[in-house]
Amino acid sequence: MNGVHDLGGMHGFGPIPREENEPVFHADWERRMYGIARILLNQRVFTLDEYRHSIERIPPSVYLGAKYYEKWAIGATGLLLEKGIIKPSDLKGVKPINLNPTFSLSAKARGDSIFKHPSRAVKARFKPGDKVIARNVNPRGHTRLPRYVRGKRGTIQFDEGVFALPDANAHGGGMILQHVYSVRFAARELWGPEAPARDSVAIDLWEQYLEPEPARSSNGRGRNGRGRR
Amino acid sequence: MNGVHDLGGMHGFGPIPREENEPVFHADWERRMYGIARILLNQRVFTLDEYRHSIERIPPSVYLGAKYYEKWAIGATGLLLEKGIIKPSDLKGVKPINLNPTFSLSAKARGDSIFKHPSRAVKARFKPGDKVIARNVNPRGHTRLPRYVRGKRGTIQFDEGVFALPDANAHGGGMILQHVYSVRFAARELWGPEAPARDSVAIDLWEQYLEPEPARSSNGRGRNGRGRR
Amino acid sequence: MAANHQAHEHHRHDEPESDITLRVKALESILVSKGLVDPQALDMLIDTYEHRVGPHIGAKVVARAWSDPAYKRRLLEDGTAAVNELGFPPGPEGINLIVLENTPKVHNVVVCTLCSCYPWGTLGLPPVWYKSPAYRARAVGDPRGVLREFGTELDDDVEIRVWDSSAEVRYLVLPERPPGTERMTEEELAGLVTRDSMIGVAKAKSPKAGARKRPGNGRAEHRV
Amino acid sequence: MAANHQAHEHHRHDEPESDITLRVKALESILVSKGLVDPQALDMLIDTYEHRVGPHIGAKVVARAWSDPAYKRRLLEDGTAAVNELGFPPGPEGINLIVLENTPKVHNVVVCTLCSCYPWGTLGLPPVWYKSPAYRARAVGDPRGVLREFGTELDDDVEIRVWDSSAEVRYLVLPERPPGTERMTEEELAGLVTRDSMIGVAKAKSPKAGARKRPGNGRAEHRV
Repeated sequence: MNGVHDLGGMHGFGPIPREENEPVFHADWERRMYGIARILLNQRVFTLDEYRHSIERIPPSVYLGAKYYEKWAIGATGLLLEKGIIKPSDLKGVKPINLNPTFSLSAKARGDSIFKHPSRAVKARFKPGDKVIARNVNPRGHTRLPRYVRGKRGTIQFDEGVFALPDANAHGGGMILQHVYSVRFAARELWGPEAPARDSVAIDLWEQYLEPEPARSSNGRGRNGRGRR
Repeated sequence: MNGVHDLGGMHGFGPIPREENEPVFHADWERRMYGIARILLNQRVFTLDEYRHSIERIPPSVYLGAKYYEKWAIGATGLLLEKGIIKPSDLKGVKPINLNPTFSLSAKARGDSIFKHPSRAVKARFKPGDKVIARNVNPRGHTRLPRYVRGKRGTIQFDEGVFALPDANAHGGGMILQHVYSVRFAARELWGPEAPARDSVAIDLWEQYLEPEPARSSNGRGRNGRGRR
Repeated sequence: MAANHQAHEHHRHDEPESDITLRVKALESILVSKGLVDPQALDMLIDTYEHRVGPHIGAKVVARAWSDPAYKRRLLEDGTAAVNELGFPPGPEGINLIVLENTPKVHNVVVCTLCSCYPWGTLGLPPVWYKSPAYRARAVGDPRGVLREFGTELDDDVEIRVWDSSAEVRYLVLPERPPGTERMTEEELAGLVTRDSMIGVAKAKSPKAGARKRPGNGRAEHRV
Repeated sequence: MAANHQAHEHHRHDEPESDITLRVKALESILVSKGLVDPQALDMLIDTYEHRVGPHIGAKVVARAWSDPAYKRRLLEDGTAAVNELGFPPGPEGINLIVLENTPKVHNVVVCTLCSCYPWGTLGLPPVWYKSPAYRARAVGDPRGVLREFGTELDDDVEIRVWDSSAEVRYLVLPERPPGTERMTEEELAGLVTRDSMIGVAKAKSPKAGARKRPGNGRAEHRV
């Protein structure tokens, strides 16, 4: 989903809001909300993938204006309502904020663990040093492939092991197990020729987000985009 | 500026809000605001490029939550304050919403017309049928090159004539005259292999947003991205 | 499915109508007192855009093009000049108008993803939906979904061309002339040409469905 | 220049503290009554993350790595196991921890652009700035500008590696050991290791600047 949560590379949010002597929680409702969400996740009432996607589906102006744990509250409430675990009347007059529906709601299906799986059973398509391109895809559902790397050329740094694909697991699509790789992209490949020459961004990408980089043309579009000048 | 105003290709905004029998204006303040802005533009108190950029610099959650002419009011007020044409105390207790500062404020410099200029004096780098790539650049200031076409391959359809570059004119950078082209991009080049094969998006781009497409590698990354599979 | 949460929730509740009214009043009053805004010019400008300019102009242009092949040729070649020919300036901005012809095989749709560029001179001011984040976001990436939302179903073999007006040219769609309109007068034809059909999210009305109503989806009602 | 409009304006005024309090209370009460949330488990969990887990854990890990080259090797090779070795689970989620070593020529910075992934087990819960749209937006595209905002100036020839934690591995930065700390004990060294230095937006404190304070930028004060 190309939502406002996909913030990498955006401008216009002003200075970073730092707070001296920041407490862990700023109010009691934050404390409670953190604990409630953790317990619901621990008990697999919903999966972390479903929960992340519910937060992504908060209306954009609300998402950008809300406090952090407020988003947790809106997302959790919306998800519990969608799954039929609670009813609007259970909320005692508190009006829930509707989440944006997607083409496939999480519905009643329970997803499963997001954590590392034994990797023996799943073959790895890539190895460290391989040149890859992040696919140019624009799924309407949950994905952990952010817009700023799509279509860009990077290098596999290391294999992180086997994990369930969030794109499926967030929508009751079950456990599609894939290798996840740390992929490094030159800052110039991502942001253009004005970026510092040596800086880079590494990001963790599921195997299906990647394809092998086709062999270079002889007149040279370099890996880090300098060839494009 | 990669701001929230750069909406092409985003998801999560829900259904399109249609209104039956919609009036031209919904309230008197809308009427007045429209007229005020038009007069300020006609009188070159600010340029349309500066004005557009002031609206882009509204804090993102406000931008996405505000009514249309409310954004006009916030942008115009902020711009007049920045230019020193009005003072905060002139607003009689109404607290203005600060615009996001950029690396180069519009300041007191007056930009100039955005309209078509005689094209004889300015050479055209491209002609209809030319294959081009929209540059991958991420300027922090105003630009009319949206994110969704950057790095993508397209074809020049026609030359629209010579216009002042908004990227400069929005920041008091004067009149840099360039040809503007209608450039067509295949939907698959923009959005990936799931887009309909024949659909396309045409967009109007200033010459410096474009570079010639380098010759194709023999093993074929096709113009519309099909080669990337 | 959460249907229409957009309508009310996207307007922040901390900015009630009266606040924004005050905000604009304060702005107008300081600008008038500084001599930057002339109240009479302001009233005239508002009157022009509220009552004189509107989709009836575009409808007239389209109906003429449907009735007069030579005019249609001129319109597609130089939209600005051809609209001027009927006595309408193509827009206060002095910008160029390009007319895009819909055919059975090619359907054009206009959007402005970065702000709200629109052919003011031929269609008046844009409706709220045209300026909404939802339309601006989806028109380029999912035009078929958008058209479906407007009740416009196109065959898969129709090519959709979206036009993102990101510079200073403005686009007007010339919709297809509906069947069964062979004996209609130019004025009757104009009654079939809706604003939405000239943006490209809909087709022109068929003659059965209320041919004699004024164009503009509400312009008429508002003027009464 | 409009400095810090973010702080208050990004919170919608239509959601006063009391509303969100009611919202969460209603949620807790229905979940408790349905038996989905056990109040005692809830209190324990909150206590753990408010009082027991925090950047002092990461600081201990870093100080050990600075003092013990063999430990440092193990830490860089398998962060999860090495943190476990000191008696700390690497995170409640059972996820893998990868430790990134800063050197005079390479500086690592961690962000999560899509949400707020963070090494809970070694740093506790993230500060508001780490979760803010501003940091998430800028850390990948303008890391040098971000570091400057944190008072961290790097030479142009230092390579910056940003790590966007978009999957289920978590990253901890091992900052450079400051000069002038040769004779400090492991506990004293831990006092130099701030939360921000383990995210990578700052360097470890120099021993002059208050070496004996507890790590964590405010954790300590809050506990008093």
